[in-house]
Amino acid sequence: MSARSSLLRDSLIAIAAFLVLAALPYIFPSKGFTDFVVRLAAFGIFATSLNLLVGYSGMESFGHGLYFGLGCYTFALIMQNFAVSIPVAFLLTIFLSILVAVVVGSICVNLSEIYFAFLTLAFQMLLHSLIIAWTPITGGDQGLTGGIPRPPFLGIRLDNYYHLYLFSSGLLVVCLLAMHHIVQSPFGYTLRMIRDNVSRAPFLGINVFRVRLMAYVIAGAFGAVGGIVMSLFVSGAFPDFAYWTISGEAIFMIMLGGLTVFLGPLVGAVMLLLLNDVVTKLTSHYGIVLGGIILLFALGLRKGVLDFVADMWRDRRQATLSAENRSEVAASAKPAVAAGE
Amino acid sequence: MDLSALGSCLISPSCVITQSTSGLIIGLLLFLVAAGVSLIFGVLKVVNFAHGAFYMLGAYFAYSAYQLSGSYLIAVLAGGIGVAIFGVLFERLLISRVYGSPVLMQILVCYAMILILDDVVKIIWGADFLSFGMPPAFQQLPILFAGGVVPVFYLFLIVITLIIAALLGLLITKTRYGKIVRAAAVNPSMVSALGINTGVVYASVFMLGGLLAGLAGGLAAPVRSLTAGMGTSIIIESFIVTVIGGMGSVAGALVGSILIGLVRSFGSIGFPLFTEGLMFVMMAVVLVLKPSGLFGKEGR
Amino acid sequence: MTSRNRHAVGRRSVLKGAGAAAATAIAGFPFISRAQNKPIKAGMVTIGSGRGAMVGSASSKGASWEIEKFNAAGGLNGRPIELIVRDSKGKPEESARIAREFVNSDGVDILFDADSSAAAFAIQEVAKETGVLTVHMNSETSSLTADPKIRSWNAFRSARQGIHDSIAGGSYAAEVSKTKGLKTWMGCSPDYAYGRDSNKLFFEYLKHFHKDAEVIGESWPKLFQPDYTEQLTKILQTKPQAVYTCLWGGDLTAFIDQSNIYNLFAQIQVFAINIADYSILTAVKNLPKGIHSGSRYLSTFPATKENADWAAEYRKKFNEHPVNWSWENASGAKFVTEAIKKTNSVDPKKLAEAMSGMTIDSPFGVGGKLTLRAEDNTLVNYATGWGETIQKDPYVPDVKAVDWKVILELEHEWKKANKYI
Amino acid sequence: MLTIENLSKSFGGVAATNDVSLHFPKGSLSAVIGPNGAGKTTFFNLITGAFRPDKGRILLDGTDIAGLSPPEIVRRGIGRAFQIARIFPTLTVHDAILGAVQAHRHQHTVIGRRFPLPELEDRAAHVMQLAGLTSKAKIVSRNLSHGDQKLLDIALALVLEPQVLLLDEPTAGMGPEERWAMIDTVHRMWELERMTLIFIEHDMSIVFKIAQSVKVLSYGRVLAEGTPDEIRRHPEVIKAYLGDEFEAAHA
Repeated sequence: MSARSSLLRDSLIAIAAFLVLAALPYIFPSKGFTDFVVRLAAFGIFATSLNLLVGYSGMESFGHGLYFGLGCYTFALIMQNFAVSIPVAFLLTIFLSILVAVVVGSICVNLSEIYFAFLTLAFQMLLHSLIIAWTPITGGDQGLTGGIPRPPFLGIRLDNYYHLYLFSSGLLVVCLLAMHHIVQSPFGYTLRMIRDNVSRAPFLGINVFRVRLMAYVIAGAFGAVGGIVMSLFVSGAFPDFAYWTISGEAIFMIMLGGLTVFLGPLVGAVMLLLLNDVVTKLTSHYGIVLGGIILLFALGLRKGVLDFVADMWRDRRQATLSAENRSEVAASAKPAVAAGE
Repeated sequence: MDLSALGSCLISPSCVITQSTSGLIIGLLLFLVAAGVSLIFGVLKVVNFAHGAFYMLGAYFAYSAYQLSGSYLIAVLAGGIGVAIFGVLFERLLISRVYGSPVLMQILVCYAMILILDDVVKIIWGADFLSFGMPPAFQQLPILFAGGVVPVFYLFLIVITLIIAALLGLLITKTRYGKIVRAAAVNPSMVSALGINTGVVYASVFMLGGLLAGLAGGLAAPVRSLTAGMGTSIIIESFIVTVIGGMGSVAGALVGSILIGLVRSFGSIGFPLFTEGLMFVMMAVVLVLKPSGLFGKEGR
Repeated sequence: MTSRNRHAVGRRSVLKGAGAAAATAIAGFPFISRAQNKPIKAGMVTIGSGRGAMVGSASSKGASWEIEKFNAAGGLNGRPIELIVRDSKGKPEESARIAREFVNSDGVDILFDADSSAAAFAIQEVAKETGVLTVHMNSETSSLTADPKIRSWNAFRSARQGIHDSIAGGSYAAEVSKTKGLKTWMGCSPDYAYGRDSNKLFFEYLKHFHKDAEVIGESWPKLFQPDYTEQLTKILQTKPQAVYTCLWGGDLTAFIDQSNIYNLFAQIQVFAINIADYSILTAVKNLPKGIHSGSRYLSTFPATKENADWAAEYRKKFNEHPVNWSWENASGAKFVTEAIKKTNSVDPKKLAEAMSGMTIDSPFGVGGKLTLRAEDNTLVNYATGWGETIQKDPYVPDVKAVDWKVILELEHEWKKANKYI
Repeated sequence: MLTIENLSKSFGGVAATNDVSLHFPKGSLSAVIGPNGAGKTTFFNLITGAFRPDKGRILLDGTDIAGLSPPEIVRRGIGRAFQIARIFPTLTVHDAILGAVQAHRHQHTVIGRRFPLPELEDRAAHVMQLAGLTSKAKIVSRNLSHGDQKLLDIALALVLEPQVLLLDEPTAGMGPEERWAMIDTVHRMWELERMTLIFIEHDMSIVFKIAQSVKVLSYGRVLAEGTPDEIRRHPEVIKAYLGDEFEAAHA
């Protein structure tokens, strides 16, 4: 709450972050590392887009995986079936996701809390059922295999792993920058108001339905970008990407990393992916270890890591502010009361 | 899609009887799990994703009890009581610590529990699936009724689950305990103002939910294969039932469960490849038209 | 490192794993691959949790036992093979990730795919991309090796293949149909790639061998569906004379248990390709007699001393019956160790060259031999046949072997029809 | 100028508001009183669109606004604060007020720029000053004292430059000193902004001290209306409602 970041400052940070990311493979020349970052980009974008809803708008969607799966399948199918360039397929995918989000959102966003959660889940599972049933197009439970063609564009060759790494890192940085800008815009503060007190907002002239729908569509579009990165990474698509568990994973990332701090979901994504990889590597008792760690977090911290840090910082700041204020009030209280009598 | 097959089934009494009983049996077993989910949500506002794992535990407890005792009755009771105790422990030790937390944090705890329980089951009972075996008393030829086929065991299951449903209904509507639970669902602070320990009420609701899920696991064990992760599919269906019936409504859970059972049994004839999608379509339609569910009270 | 697999990965390597963990924790980075020159590393991707956990349990036993023998015999000039097993949780994308991790971070020399068939396709992509020597040890989906677009020079299959089993099943079922006068059929197979594939091909070859056969209905349970009541009642409504199902594992036992209470087996001839496997035969408490089944794994088929001995030793070692995944994985590992011995190297090119067309002595082959066919890197000449169940050991006393000549001929036509050749 | 004609609303057969007709001249300061359950809050809810009336008209400067949604009604110039302060707990006082300003100026869905929009700061500062919240601008709302939360609630409504401002028990839950400070502030706002102010109040000493006109509701009906003096003497009011309190006040 100190000096608010400007777009310029954010952009500079983003450029610096991108340069660091671009240099990292020279320090850690392992494909394991680049693979990790590409996956992180997909999940980081996806989890942060969900947090636009969960954290900033108070809309607890269980069905955000709809857009991850939709983005993944749409992009892969376009690339496999039509001779278009990657940017065109990218834009078409986003366009389709926005269309779907407008329709689904119009039906869902008016519902309160748990009903919103379940209805979004129902739509996601419909997509999943469709993917499973429509085998000739989607490959059914086998997933969409056979690879994605990657024609070069603007000198970017996505069949090269370092190019894919740069492209994914770039998308991650750009999407985070864009989403951070959105939550820091006047619109972002309107979302916070709706989250904080949905019954008060209409009495300030805010059309809650419209604002929520906008948020839902924006989140859906960014969610689809996450799906696109994933489809490039696995060179295809799998029905799991549209299953409810993918929404669950994004929620865990948010809860682990923190939902009140913008970078919380990204930190959560790093944590969950690392946990998954390391735990899978070290033990056959994946469930007990991962479950135990989640329990420790949920019952110990009761909030995400960054939330925990931010709250400590905020509380201290607010305590000093209130203390200052109390002494000011004490100094000026007498005349006010006198005037009232 | 095969609508003509569905049509010809609907005009044949034997087909209607066979499919209806199969729908009933699917639905009623589902009801035992869904009723717990619904009650827990209604009273505690906790979405208990771990309820499917409760069901799994019930089946495994029953399996071990059956191995030891050879009695199906003891096995089912062991499933029910064992999971009831587990439910109380789960509520007191874990869930009660996150009552004030966001819903998503509670779900996270439930999810962690699923991960752990699936692994624990694998460690104790092994990675291979287990088969319970049909108790000798039910190893009989199915009954033929107006051309329809009804297995004796399913007839037994239908009767016993209906009895449990009736008892549950009486418990919730007619007893003092039921009144307290219903009051706690509406206004927990009022209950505590009356000098009733809400912690006990909450734990008891988890006990009841666990009992039902455990009984369901035990009852179904002879016709299901036991594996880690067997709770996953039933929990998703339970949520569909809960949403369709109305969260917190036992009657709604009953109607919703039977509805899902019938959709599955008749859907397998009419839409063999899309029965699952059909359930989600139903859920979406109900949510859009009446978000609080068929039997739910209109929320404010 | 599946839970019950203490033999595959002993205390030593577990401790080593912990040491490595500490090292990565200190380095703060799990991505750095270290140059390895000591043991030969083999990474196995398999299912270790959830409903498919038994796949990992049996697969890792089959492979690890073979590797143990290789190591005990001195390995490759003293270099043993170290088997690392990781759990994909049944998700193909996770399988692909682990496969890439094996290659990129752990630097494995050999990749064992002991996962589902959906995962096999994802792992095949990794195999193509990285050029690591890969053996698919569980996937039965024919196109994995038959389709030249999917096939890869460095990837082999040491498992049964759907097309072979379907031809075998079709020819056996046709014989039974002719003697018992079965004409009307129904399918009841799980609704996923393997189920659809197997169902379609079985009926294709049934009709090929028996022109009068007619499919009068189909029902498609979901994979891992707990309850088959709706499918069973549909079968009872449709009243076919015979039913084909390729349900497997726990789904199959639930199907049998539920069929029993409908008295299905007394009314209808059931052809269940996956019953004759000890995981099913010993698990089902009330196994009906007279079910027709393909041989998955039986210690009595092939009826040789080698096979019976192998099964007995396996039981002694792991305290459980070997299953289909056990022999498939043992065979896959055997091909690799033989190739390593033959080439005296772990270079993927040399190994692939050696494995292509390789024939080994094996208790599971017809006439004691198994071959990795050179033209498409897939296993042929394994024992396959059908028979009827009885309620006790040996469960399927009289397995009728199906002639590989017939299988290969029809497979050739099938490949042509699919434009694979 | 706000005119209510034959306004009715019932819930499950019980009439919460029953054929109410009232007139509030432009710039007037009126109090709505009545015993608990008299339908005062329902009356506010109907005017602001939270409930849809069963019957009747709500005329704002001659235009019927009955049946419009809350945002539409707000945009026509009716602001509202609540009995239990409805604020935005995680936002600072400044951010909440600025959020209200941008909503009022139709800037709340702007994505291209950063919050706060500098051209709106003046209005926010003005309102904070009116409500006496300037020194608390940086405090997160949930950390405010009860009285300040009520003030913030009122300030949020004031942002909208309402022609009509509805305050539901602005002094609810406050101690005597705090009450008078609050009423003082409210009165000052009214004097400075010159809107039509309608407030619900239980404390008769406050009502009689500042209201120009008093409307008495009972069982959803208008029991009486008039100047404080008229109401003080109104026999039915005394009988039905004021009773002991009135006696006590004059004892």
